[in-house]
Amino acid sequence: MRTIYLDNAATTKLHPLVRKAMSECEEDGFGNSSSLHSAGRKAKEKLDLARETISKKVFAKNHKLIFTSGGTESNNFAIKGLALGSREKKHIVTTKIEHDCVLNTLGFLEKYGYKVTYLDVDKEGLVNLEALENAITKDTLLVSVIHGNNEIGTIQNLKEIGRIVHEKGSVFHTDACQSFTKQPIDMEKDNIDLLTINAHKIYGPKGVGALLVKEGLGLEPLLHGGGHEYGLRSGTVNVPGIVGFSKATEIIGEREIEHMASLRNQLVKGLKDIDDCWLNGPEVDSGKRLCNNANLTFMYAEGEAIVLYLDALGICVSTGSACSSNTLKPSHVLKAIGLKQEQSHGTIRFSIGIDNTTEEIKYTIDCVKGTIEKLRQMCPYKY
Amino acid sequence: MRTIYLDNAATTKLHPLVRKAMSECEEDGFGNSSSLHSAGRKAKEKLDLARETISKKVFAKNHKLIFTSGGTESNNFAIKGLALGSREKKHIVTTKIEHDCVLNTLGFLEKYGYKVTYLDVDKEGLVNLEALENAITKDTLLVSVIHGNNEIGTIQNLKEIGRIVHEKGSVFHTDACQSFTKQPIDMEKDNIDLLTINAHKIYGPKGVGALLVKEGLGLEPLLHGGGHEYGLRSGTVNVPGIVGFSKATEIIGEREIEHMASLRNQLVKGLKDIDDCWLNGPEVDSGKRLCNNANLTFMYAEGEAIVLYLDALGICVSTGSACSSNTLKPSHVLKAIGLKQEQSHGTIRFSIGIDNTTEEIKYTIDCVKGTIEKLRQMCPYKY
Amino acid sequence: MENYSKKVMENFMKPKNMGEIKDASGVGKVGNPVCGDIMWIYIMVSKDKSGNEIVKDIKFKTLGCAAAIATSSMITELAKGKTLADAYKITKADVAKALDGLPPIKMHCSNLASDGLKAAINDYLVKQGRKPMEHTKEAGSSLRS
Amino acid sequence: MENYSKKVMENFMKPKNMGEIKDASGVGKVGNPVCGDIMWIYIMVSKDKSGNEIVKDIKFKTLGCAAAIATSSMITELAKGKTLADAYKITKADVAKALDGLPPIKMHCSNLASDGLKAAINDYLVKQGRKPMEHTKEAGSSLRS
Ligand SMILES: Cc1ncc(COP(=O)(O)O)c(C=O)c1O
Ligand SMILES: Cc1ncc(COP(=O)(O)O)c(C=O)c1O
Repeated sequence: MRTIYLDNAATTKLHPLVRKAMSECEEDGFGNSSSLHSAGRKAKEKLDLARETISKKVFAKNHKLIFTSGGTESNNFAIKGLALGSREKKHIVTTKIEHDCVLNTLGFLEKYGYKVTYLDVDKEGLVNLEALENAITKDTLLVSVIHGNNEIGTIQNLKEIGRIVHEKGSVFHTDACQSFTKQPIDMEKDNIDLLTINAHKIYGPKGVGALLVKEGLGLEPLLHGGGHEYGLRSGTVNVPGIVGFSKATEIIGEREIEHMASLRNQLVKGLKDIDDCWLNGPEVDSGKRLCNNANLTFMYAEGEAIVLYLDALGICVSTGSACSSNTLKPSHVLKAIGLKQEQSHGTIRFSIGIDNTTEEIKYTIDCVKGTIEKLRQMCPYKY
Repeated sequence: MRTIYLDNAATTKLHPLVRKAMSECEEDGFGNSSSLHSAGRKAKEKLDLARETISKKVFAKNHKLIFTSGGTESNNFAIKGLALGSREKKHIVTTKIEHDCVLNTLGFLEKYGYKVTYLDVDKEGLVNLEALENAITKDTLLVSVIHGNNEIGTIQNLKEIGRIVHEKGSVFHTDACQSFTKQPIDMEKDNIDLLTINAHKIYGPKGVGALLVKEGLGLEPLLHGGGHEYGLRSGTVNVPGIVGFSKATEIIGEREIEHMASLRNQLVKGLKDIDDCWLNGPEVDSGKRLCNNANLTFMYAEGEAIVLYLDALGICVSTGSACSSNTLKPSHVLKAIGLKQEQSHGTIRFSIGIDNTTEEIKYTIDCVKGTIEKLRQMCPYKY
Repeated sequence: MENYSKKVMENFMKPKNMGEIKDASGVGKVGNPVCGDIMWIYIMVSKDKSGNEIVKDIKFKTLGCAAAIATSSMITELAKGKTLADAYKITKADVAKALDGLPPIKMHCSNLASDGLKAAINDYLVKQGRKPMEHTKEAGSSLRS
Repeated sequence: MENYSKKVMENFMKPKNMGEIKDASGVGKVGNPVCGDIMWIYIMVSKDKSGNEIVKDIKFKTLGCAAAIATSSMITELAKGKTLADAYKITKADVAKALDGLPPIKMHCSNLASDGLKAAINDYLVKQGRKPMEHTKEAGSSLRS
């Protein structure tokens, strides 16, 4: 049975062009980029080139790009690194719809005396700019706002947020793991001081990410050691992985974005026929939603059951965020946009990939309809 | 020109079998190991299998194996995680010949009130067991001792050290990045509570490592987030890399060890002919030295110049540790075994790989002799 | 999460005795939508040759995850034909065991089936004007209706 | 570390004027083994047609890294044929520039060559019973003998 993979927000499959670039590097640039000899220098050259390519992609001019092991490390590094690096201010502003790795890092800092303001979002998942402005005080070290939400696809207005954060004299971090290459990012115009991105959401390798850091921001390293990456992140540099990351930034272009958006729209249109079902997050044509995200609630059916029945039909989708599937906690994001707990249980995230086809979406719509019907027959009553 | 790569302690080239295992996983196990669907479950199965394979390799019975991004992260996590996880004891014992990532992590903790004892080593680089025993007090949280030294190849007696650490009621961590698969490690018999290993020194991928953690040791995560790896290390799990790591543990066996040792012995024998030249660290046949390490000092020639002249002849070697080549600081390891600064400048590390040949070593010996002669002709005087 | 056993998946994919019994002797309603699991167990009671009251027929309707559906299916299999007294004794652990285990995280919250069956039996007894059986509390059990 | 420029590598791989001058007019000895760099500059001084003292010949011997050797080679090229006064004015920056730059970390500690040349010129002057030229301190320069 062919698999229809619709969980590209959880992770993507390595693209053949990325694999090729990595294999070449494994052959020809396998050396330690700190080594003096030719094997090391070749690795160093590839590393420098990758750094430049990725920096350009987000129009970084006054930023150091630090390679990390992924989005989680970048977010931990941005927040803890800044907290330890500039030890006076003790207040951080964020939202209620951040990824777990931001929320749990902040939870960790709260244990050490930091105060965190978690901003509400509206029904679409958007931060209220006035509330943001009011939340920032003289003691606010950092404002961290996710760019494209991983569950409901909401895209925040970075430019407006960045402007406010800088006007109020704080530092602006954004987690762009879901939006990178799908949505324009301009470090300068958007006033971004710290940017988290990673590779495995854009057809690159797992275990590779980056944090872009505004020049002059004094971060304490999270990983101390041999002094790699400008002394900010030690560890033998994963040059083949980084070369893959760099290549991956070329995979999603205008054409791919349109393709994914059109399949996503097809899917949402097809599923909205179902009774007692709705789309969470901004409308598909609002310009405020990631091109590949569809998040729908199906009442009177439970998420895990839906996922597993669809899986048996060859379709891979997710309940809320994949990261949370180790717990039974209902999604904090769905809660933040006002879903009741009994509604969030029946919520499914579909995330389109560049290789999906319109036939696959058609088949998926049929399967979802059948599955929901089957599960609803099992449901004792409507509530 | 063919490259003769003799810097395998810095990093190794990905082995074709490892690459194959990774490629298969990238095809068939690319899913997010936290996802419920078949793509996720396949990844999870491969992850579990890798965890089991690697755990067995070090006879771990009462330990959780936590995958990380490499040796640096594992060492940072072991030390900071324990410090934050068990906040009473404030003293740590280590040696003067640890890798930078251990030393700099400890240096970081010293800024926060921790006291660190740096044990001397003898001429061969061995820790004095009595001094170790005397250094451990009631307040000693942790003893961290490198297993196989990355510069001079000295192998510490883990079993004796572990016994003493446990008798004195402290926790034992060892950094086995250089020794893993080259030297037996038995978590139970050696009384190891925390073990750092990584993949890129054993023909596996870069950016992958592990920390084995004794059950019941309460570590604070270094990377907070989605709760992966038993809640101890978050971040989408790099399953293809981990599968590569697992495969890599099969590359070096008895035969490879013998092969590397014999080439290393050939090399040392050939080079010792040179006047004013000696081997640093234990003798090659002492059983106390990594099978693939040769570290020699050539008086009246400078290390970087030697490396670059050899590089022009197609030979890749290193001055001290590759990680330090960003600084001009003479090696702390050579200093610890009693080399004067003027001696350490002319020190070169050769580290053999499984693919090197006796012809390559012969050619290397000739080239080193020629290079040393050439450089000594440039040297103004003997001191 | 740990994977489900093959047995769980079989019972989830093709649940036995799904549906309702019109004019059931008793109905047990446990769980609630907020927790994500609702389970209704319908039983039809009749007497066997020796005159003991047995669970002659049993069906379920369940909203919930794979574990909730599989345990529902399994309890109907385990209870069918048993005397009320024996059926009442079926525990969460019995259900889990019959399914070759459940992931720890699912052990209790989605394993309401034995509670549902007990509730159905007592519903029957009470309708008959008899005294309900005493619910000996299991670790973590949660009898909700 | 940043890579060396092509010029540095050329001068390092095939240094010009390596060796010593027997009966040199002056010798400049800078650096020391502890720091890892020693540099001796030999000069032969003679008069040109206009009667100016010039660096007629110059050679070096150097223990040190690629930067140390390349800067040694370069200073001999820069100084050869120059008047003593002009040769004395050659700075570390001149040497680095002629080499298309040096990695920042190597800019000063391994770039002793101009110091060595100055020392050689002054050695000559002193041997002649004349006053040594004044060493105008450059940022980070370290005149050691
Ligand atoms: C928005 C967002 N931030 C951070 C992460 C964490 O990234 P990684 O899995 O690379 O650690 C993810 C994905 O898992 C994400 O979707
Ligand atoms: C002994 C030792 N420990 C730790 C490390 C760091 O490992 P990594 O480069 O994987 O971070 C290395 C190698 O660089 C090493 O040789």
